[in-house]
Amino acid sequence: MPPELIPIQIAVEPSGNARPLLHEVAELLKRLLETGEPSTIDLSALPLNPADLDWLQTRLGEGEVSCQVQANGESTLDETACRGVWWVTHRNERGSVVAQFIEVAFVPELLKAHPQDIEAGREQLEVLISEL
Amino acid sequence: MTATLERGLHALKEVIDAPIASYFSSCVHCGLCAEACLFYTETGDPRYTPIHKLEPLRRVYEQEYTLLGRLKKGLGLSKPVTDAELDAWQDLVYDSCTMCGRCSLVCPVGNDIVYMVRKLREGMAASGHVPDGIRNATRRTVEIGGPMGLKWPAVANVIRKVEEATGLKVPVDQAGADYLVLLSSMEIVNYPEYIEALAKIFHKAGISFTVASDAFEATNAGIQIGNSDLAKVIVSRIVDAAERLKVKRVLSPECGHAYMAIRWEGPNLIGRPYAFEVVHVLELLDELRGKGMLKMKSKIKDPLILHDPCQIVRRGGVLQAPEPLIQEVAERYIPIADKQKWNWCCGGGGGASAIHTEEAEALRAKAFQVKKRQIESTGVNTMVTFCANCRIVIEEGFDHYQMDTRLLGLTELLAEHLEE
Amino acid sequence: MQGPLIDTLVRQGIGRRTFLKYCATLASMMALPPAAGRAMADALAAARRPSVIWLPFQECTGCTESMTRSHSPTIEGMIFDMISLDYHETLMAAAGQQAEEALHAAMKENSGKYLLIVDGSIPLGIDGAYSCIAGRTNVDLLKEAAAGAAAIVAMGTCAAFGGIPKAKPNPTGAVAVSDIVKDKPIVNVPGCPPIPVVMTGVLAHYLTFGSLPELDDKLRPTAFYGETIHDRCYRRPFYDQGKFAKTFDDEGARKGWCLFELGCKGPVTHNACATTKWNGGTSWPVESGHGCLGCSEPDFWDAGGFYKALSMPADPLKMGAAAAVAGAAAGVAVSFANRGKKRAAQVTHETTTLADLEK
Amino acid sequence: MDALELLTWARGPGLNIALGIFVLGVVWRLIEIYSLGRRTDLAPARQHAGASGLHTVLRRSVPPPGMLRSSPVSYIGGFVFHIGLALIVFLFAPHILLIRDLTGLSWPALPSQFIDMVTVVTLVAMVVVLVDRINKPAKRFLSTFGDWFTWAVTFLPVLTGWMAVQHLLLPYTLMLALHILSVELLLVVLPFTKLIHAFTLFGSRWYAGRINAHKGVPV
Repeated sequence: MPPELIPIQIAVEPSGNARPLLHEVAELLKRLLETGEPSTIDLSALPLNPADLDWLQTRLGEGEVSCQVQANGESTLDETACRGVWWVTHRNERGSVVAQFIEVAFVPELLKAHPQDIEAGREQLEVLISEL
Repeated sequence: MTATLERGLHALKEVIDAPIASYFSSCVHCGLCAEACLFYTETGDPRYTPIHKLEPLRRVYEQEYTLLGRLKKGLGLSKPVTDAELDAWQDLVYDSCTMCGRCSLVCPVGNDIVYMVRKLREGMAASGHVPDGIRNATRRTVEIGGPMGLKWPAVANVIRKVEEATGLKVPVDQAGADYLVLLSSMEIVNYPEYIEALAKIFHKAGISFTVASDAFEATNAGIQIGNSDLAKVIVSRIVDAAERLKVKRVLSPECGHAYMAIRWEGPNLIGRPYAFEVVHVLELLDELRGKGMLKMKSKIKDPLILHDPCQIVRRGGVLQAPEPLIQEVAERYIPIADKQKWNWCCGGGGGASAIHTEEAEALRAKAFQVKKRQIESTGVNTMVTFCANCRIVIEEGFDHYQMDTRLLGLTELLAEHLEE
Repeated sequence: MQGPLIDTLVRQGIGRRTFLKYCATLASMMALPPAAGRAMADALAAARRPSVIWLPFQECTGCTESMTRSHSPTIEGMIFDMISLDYHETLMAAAGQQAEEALHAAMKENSGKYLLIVDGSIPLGIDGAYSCIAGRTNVDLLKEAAAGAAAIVAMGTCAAFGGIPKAKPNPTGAVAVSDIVKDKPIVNVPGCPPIPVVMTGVLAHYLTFGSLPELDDKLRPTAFYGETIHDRCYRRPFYDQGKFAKTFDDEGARKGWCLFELGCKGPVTHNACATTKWNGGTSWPVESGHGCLGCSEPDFWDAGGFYKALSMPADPLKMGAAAAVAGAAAGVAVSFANRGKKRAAQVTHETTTLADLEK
Repeated sequence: MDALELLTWARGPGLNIALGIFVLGVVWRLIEIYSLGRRTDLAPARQHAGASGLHTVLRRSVPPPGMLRSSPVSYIGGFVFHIGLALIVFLFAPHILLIRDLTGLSWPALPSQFIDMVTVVTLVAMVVVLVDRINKPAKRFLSTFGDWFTWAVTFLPVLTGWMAVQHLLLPYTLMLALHILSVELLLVVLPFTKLIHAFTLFGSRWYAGRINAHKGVPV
């Protein structure tokens, strides 16, 4: 029998733990604006059940930017309706969620290219040009 | 033969039974019985906590009738009950316990503490640790016939006076009468009005009665001292007279412990049921009232309060009769806060009033404060009761505290206002 | 020793973003603050590969299987890229004489610096003869290898606590690594088998911070073993509501209720299964409908039966009935003695007269 | 012996032994007490005994007039901790499971959060009652080693059980083991201390009810 046919469903009610998190996010946004310092909340380190996460995601809403990074499985970095608040989900190669974060930043860390990588890219480009 | 520790312990071994075992096993030392005991509430001395008064009995129970207690005793680990200890306990078992039974009513685990005190007194009496006053009263009752040493000629004299005062005949040793009337020495000496009242009431109701020349005394000091053998001797006089005279009923006088002795302990002392019925005078009066045979010509205008004697009400079960009777004669009967089975003892029951040591009298006076407060809280200065011993003790209390409260006997009060 | 780790990775086509993501995930799993992920990435990138010697004793190879047969090969694979695995009997190509030479070479070359990983328990019965490699007993090998190790990781319940070989009656006299080695830092990574990410987490921590992670009283990394399965179990709300599956196929089981009554050892088992899950986050025992066996706890094999609920005594009714009979016997015996004593007292009663009142 | 071994022993052989001694002790003590018997009262009863024994069993659970005012701590504290203990022992889900496993009997549980609150209240009430025992002259005077000991033996299971559920101080396994061990201590000493009142209380009240009802006094 394929696993999806095993009729185990866990109905879970929101625990109410997500509510204070919104206040936390608001604080972090204020800090971002005042000091420019980005911050991250590790969602799997908090006692949140799937219903809490749903609740949180619905409240924060969907924004304009939606990014995907293919790095050892897909990662999605979506800006929420609150700009500067990013919902970051890391998946492994099988597509299971391995970590979830709320990142409060102008641009999420992962999206930025590392100078050394840029350097490598530039060198590669130069080789490419010289071969033209 | 004399009283010895061995005889005392032997007596305790005889009387310990399942209720005692259950009670001692249940006690959690909550101390609530203290709050129900007037000797504790008025002195604040924790020695007077009722369950503590039973400590020697508890240890005898544990050492004789529990496996662990026997083992401990066998190994020499338990503290034996000694003569010195019983001596030290004498004032707890007699001076500061009137066997009023109020503690038995509050114990949350249901221990009937006064039931146990009665049994402990068997051991105290057999080991000789009894107050002289009660011992002497017992001696007089057994040897002479009554606790005050009253003999028949004196009683006959009082009866003659009663006959003169009322113009009614008081039959003596008359076989076949409905009632054998018992008296207490205190009534004969201090309250002869009671006998007059009875004569009037019987006459009015048309009921035949008699007094027995060899069994006029109702009180039983053997019960108070706690010796069933002597109590049996005393109660047997009444039983013999009643059965010889073939009366239907024996009438217990107002006196509280007399009622306890003849009505509740008697059959158990002689080991068989009676061939007659025992009723308390108030039960008879209430019966007559119910039949419409107790009509009053007038009522007392002054407000009245009632003192319910412990042995008649709480311990004797005459719960319902007193209030309707006093309402017959009182225009304003004021119920007090702790009434009926919750009433507070006068402080001199259970033989305590016979103890005349300085300490005992001082303690009694102190314990009377609860009665004083109870009376004062009502603002009424006429109190009615129906126990000769209560009357004496309360009068003493009034005297001690110089209270101007008036004390009346219920039966006399009724007789006084009886329709001619 | 080769260059920084990141060079190796980049050469294998693993980008910095992948590495950063890996470190963020690892930090999350180790319950480190999110900022530690970045620090870890920086440190690991610059780290040099340490020499690792892996000694197998009385074991079933399940721990190695767990490590290497992971469903996301790159993550755990990366760890093997981070280290120089100089000796591992199961994984190495060499055998016999060559293998032994490799082992001794590695021990000599990296003396005092290598990490020693042990799986399997060590038999002490009949002088350790139950398990020998190249003619030498496990206990000998362990002592020799431990002498030059910087730290020891006891992989799996056998190495950490003795495990199944130590189960009663323990025929081989099996003991744990910590019973033999007393003078080296030891990390226990129990589990039968342990969760792969715990292993990588310990290694990453060692590489990043140059030290072992915080350990509990049983020498387990608190990041993974700090809480019980029960604490983090998604079925915990049902336990709190008193909703329990009574059999494996009843209504409660179908509704995913708590498996406590079916013998789940979650409340007394410290492990991270409930959060990390197994097989790349696919599922874990409780999610698949079976109670926790408590495999990461000492002596789990002898803890009273996998299907026996935790707070249920072995066989009280028989004992109760026997006790009631014994109590009744004692009671009746006392009662006979008591009644005899009381009757004797009553029979010997001497009637009191007035004279007897006097002392 | 580590925590898990201790727990295994406590809930296996330990519980067996404790339950055995408890059952043995209670049966023995009850027979020992009630086989002493009592003489039938030969005085004619004022009224038929009827259900007087049962009435007193029930009536004594209510404070008599005036007593609540004179000893509020004894009554309220006593009520709270006795009812609390009953709720915790009989209506906490894991306890019901244990009883079901022992006897096959089962009933619905109260929510764990509610039991948690009850436990805290019970603990507080027990401490208050202890302080009352120290403060009240009559109580202090009557108190023997047995009174302090039985208080501790009753308090410990509640405290350790609560701490185990709350994951306080010690690891859960060890705390649970200590909880079960403390319950076992309670079971073992119950028949041989004043705690036997949990059983004899009914006999005592029943006797008092019958003896006094014979005379016509509802006590």
